[in-house]
Amino acid sequence: MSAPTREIEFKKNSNGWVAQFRAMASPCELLLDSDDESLIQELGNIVAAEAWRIETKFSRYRDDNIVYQINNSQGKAVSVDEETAGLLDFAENAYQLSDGLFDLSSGVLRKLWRFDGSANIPTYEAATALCDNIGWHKVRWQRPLLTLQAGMEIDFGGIGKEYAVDRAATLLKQKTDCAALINFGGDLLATSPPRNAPHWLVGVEQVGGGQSAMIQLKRGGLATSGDANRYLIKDNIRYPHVLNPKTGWPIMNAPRSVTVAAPSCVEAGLIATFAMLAGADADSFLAEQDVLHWIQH
Amino acid sequence: MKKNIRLSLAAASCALLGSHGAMAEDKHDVGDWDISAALLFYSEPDRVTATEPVISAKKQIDTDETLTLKLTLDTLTGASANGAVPTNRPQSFTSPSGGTSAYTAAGETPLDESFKDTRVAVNAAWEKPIAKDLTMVLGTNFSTEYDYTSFAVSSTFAKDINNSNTTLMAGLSLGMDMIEPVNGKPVAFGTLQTQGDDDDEDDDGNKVKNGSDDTKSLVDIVVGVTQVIDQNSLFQLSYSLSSSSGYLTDPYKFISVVDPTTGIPLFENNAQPDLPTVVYENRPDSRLKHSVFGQYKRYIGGDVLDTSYRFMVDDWGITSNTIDVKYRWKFADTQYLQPHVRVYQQSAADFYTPFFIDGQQPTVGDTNSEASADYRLGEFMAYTVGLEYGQDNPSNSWSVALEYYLQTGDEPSQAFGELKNQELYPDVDALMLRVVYDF
Amino acid sequence: MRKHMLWIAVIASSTLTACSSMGVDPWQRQNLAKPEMALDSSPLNTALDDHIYFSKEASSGGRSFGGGGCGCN
Amino acid sequence: MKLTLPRILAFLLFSVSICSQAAELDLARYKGKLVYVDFWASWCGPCRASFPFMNDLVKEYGNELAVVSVNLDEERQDADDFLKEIPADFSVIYDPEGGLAKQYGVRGMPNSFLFDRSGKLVSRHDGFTVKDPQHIRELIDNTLGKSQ
Repeated sequence: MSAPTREIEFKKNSNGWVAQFRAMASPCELLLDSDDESLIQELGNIVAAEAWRIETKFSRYRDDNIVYQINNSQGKAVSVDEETAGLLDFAENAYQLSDGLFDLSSGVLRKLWRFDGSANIPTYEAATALCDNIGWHKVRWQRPLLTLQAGMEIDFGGIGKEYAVDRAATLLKQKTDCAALINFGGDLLATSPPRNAPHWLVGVEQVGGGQSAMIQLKRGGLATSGDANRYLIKDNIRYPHVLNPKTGWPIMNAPRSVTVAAPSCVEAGLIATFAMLAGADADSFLAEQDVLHWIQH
Repeated sequence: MKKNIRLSLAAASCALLGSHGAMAEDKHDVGDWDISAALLFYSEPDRVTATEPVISAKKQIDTDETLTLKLTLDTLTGASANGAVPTNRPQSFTSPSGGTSAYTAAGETPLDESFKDTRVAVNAAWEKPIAKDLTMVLGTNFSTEYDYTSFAVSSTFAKDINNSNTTLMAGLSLGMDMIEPVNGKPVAFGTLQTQGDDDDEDDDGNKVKNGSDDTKSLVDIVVGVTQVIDQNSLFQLSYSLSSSSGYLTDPYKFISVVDPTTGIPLFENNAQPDLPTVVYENRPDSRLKHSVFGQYKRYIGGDVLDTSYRFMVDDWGITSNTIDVKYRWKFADTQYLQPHVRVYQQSAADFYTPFFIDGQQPTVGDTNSEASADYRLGEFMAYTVGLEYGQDNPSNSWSVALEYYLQTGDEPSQAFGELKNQELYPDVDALMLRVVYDF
Repeated sequence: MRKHMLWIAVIASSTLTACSSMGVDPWQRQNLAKPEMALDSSPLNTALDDHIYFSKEASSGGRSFGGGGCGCN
Repeated sequence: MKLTLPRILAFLLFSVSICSQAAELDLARYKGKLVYVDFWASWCGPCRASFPFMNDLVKEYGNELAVVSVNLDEERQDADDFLKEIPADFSVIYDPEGGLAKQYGVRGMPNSFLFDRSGKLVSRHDGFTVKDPQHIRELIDNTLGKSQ
């Protein structure tokens, strides 16, 4: 992967300012309900810097960060910093809450499953074999020491972007009371409603046979899990990209896409992910959670 | 998968992202005692210093019923102006207790050096609903110092109407004070220091102190309305009528008697030539005050603006205006800074007399005449600027405030001769440090 | 005198009209219920200040209490 | 994991009603049971005091009485923080816009309503003080037909 260009573009529209940049392989933007050009410059730089910092620190495509260190520790304990420890605690919580379905160590399945729309279905044997290297219960996590079995890997891809959104929002709120919306590749958070409107309006793209939706977001996080274009089809069976870390096999009958609103972006993201992992039970799972959500089947 | 994971997830997210919505609000559960303590240091350079510790305990008897007890100690030491004018030569004054005399250098404001006092005050208030939307507060105050005892009872009723958006309030307070001046209360305009060092008799051998105590009674009535304007603001408007009667004179305040041509105080005592001739003051035996008080508070995204205005007028001829503005600026979730400005202006009482020209002073014992040189009854402006820093923590909140007070008035227009060379109305300033701790 | 009365009537009626359109629903009092929004949010401070001003100035009192708050019955 | 890009149409004033947040309370769901509906908010002190009592009601009358509470906080986070501290053993309906509160004519908080088995309003109760639990239990017992 080539080094991304780290540039910020500022645009003025009729209602305020937009700062746009790329991070974490996604288009990112900050919408600010203010006419103050120096403010958007300052905040845009803060938000982008935080996105790039988290990308650099937690990307699994680099060889100079903590994730590389952990994934190449060959069974030795690695001492991690406060921030990484916080994320590991959080992931451990999520692992328990999902009864093992949300697993930071499930990333290695990607080596086997390439969701390119083809009919390239791996064998059960290959998937089962790979499962030996998966399972958070095999990981020893005792703050600040993390010990992975040799061959195992962790990947913060499932929460990194949402975490970056929340972190950027925290930094932003220390600088301004202006309403702002931070959007990192579809995971987003609004700090407060715009001055001239009761809420932000967020459009959710139509996927498959679903319906597009217009979401009114006053404040808080919004995250989407699922995708129309990442699946495999063989013999008319659709294999979605959501993988069960216990079997190494896709979770069948999961919705095409789930969008969830919650106070923070990490919460929204995790609930959306959990709903996908619930497969056919996604609807009832979401109903139980008492959150605003939009499902597309 | 676990059924409802939302709350656990919210908790985990809080831990990951740091504090979310900090719950700084104090919770008073039924049965709890809520204890607060405060300490005030007050200091006027070269004059009064006061230390005032307060402890207050509030019992939450029910969700809508409280009992509050408060104990205040007040230790004052130092000197305050005794009412006499400064002049171009040294003056001495015998103290209220007789005997010791205070020396005042030329050009200095004469002070009552013996100003030392310890006051103990106890307050109790019981707030209880007595009918739907009707709350009653019964209160009692008692305070005592060596020459003064005060007792008052009050009751206030507040009625919520208009879906609790309007509150009508009416209250009545009755008080009785006992004044026991050292050696008894003085005779009105009794002349002092003209003969020897006997403080109890004047030139003609009349007693200037009749040795008795006296009382004053107070009746206060207040009616008011509080109105919620919107989700963030409310105002209050109230009117109060305060009537006091009985002994309202300050038994320790003098008025200088000056020479009609030179403006220099008379020094008639041959035995002690530095004792100027002064007379005791005399005030009316009743006072009726009307006050209108308005307050507006607004919540501004975590900050609070608190403004108030009071207009007071009484039958002594004093009118006063007070404007008070505070802005509580909240930052970092649980901390705040609160700048405070207060401006006070009052006009002089009709009987305010900075000095007597010899021959014009009322005759001794003439209780129909009224005069006082007490600077607090003169015309002046007062300014307070302060800054408070506080922390609101769920278990223990505290705040510390530093305030500067400056009182400044114009020189009396009737000054002449030597009086024109003197500062008859010197500025008074003070520093206050206040610490409050909620346990 | 009559003019005086008339003025009072005008002020009183305009205040009442204004009041009837003011106010919030019971569940909209979150901000008003905050301790710092109480009319006398720091009674200890108020009492200490009042005592100082009482001993320095010819006016005192005038403030009253009640109203506002959370309206939690 | 996510490539779908929700597009942000910022600052639009038009609103689309497909995601209306209006809360609903359907008493018919509890047919055959008494229903105790309680309106509360996180910042209301007496509401805090009433939670242990309502948890007790669930324990004592679980089969015969449904306790339903309606939270009126504008910010969901405030309600969540409260519930983290004082967990509720009964269901919570969120009514941030106050639609249900208006419908019920809530006069203050907490404000509770007791419905009999047929869904008829038996009584309403304003506020919560220490002597209220006994009074409310008597009402429930009477409505259940248990003689005192």
